[in-house]
Amino acid sequence: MRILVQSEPFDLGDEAKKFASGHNNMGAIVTFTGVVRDLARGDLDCMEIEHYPGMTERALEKIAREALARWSLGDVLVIHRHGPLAPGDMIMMVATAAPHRKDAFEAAEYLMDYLKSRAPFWKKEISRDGADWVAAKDEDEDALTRW
Amino acid sequence: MRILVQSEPFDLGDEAKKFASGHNNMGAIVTFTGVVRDLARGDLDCMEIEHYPGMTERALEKIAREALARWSLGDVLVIHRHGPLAPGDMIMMVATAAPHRKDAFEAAEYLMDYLKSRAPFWKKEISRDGADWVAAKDEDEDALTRW
Amino acid sequence: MDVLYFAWVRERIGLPKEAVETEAATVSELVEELKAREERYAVAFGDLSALRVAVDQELTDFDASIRGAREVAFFPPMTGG
Amino acid sequence: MDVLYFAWVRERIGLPKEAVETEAATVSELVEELKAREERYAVAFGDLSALRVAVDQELTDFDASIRGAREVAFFPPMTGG
Repeated sequence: MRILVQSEPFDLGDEAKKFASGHNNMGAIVTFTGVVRDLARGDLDCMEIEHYPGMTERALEKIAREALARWSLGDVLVIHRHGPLAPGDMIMMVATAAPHRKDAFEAAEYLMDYLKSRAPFWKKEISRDGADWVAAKDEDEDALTRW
Repeated sequence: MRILVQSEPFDLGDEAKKFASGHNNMGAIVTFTGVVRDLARGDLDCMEIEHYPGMTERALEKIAREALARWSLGDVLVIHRHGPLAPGDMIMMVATAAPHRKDAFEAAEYLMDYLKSRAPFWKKEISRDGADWVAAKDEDEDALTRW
Repeated sequence: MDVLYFAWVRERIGLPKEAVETEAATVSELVEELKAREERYAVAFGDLSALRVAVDQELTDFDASIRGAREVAFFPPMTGG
Repeated sequence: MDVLYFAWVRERIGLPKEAVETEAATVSELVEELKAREERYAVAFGDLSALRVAVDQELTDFDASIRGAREVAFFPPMTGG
């Protein structure tokens, strides 16, 4: 299990390669990467991600440990950035390695669903029109009922 | 849409990076990578992947086009190798880019489910005990009923 | 104990963290004390359904005990990923 | 037309591809002709439920017409991915 909370960018290619090469006899590797989307108006200057140092790492570790307990997995990787990001920047990634694809996919979706609503990150969108905190979506809360 | 059928290795890191950087305003990128697993006895010398040149590309394109039609996606990548592979080698990868994570995950799972049972590849496992064609699994055929 | 505020809760109250002396037994009692202090607290805590709370870095609810807690944090629903 | 064999079908019949002259209207009729040729064909086509067929590189079933087809391929269930 590897959990990284950082302001620095990460390289999806490097991380995926490192994660994949570290595992013996895991037939299936799934990665999810979240990217900053522009606003509908196309004028997003910056997305600022605030987090709760200390609790963030605990919450991500708890989610990752839960995934490792529920599915047959070889390993889990979670990277999440904070601070100011530009449209197109990568916000975060998760990766799962498993003997079988069903476990790798389900665990990655589980990690994402919990990370969305249970890890203490808050997004603020800053454009020339001002700054708005991104509202949590009901559908993200509803997604948790699946598990 | 990019479909590659090749005997050469591919680099998951490079491919994931190239795929991710080529997309504007896709908030979610999912990759799946399949890796050659060793036998339970731990004595796999080689996995030989046979395919049907011509039909393979057509079948993969059809599956990818269907995914693009069913989900809101920005792009799809499929790479599948053939020829002799060693335990730990990467066999194939798919990647999906979408505005939202649900579409990216579902489309990647769809691509994998169809690729498993509808693209003309056959795996043969060669060990000191001989050579065996890998049998199709009922669960892989059953997985298609989900879609 | 330390009381922490994040995102728009932090902006409305005007600070990220403060030390609070309290005899409150639960999160709800602490909220009532804070609301009684100043208008900006009353505004920030006006609609508890829009808020989440963590005690010692574990998500919990407003009925939770804060006896012996070192850290209570208030924030809006999370939007990670 | 060209008839192609893959995986263990190829191994049992002993060749990957052959040109076949036939008046068969359907895949099933073609299979009967091939089975009548030699024991190795009869063995390879012994259990059709273990086989799949493609006509002109499209998966189909044994009732399918092969009139005008350029290429018919027989193989076991696929195991990609």
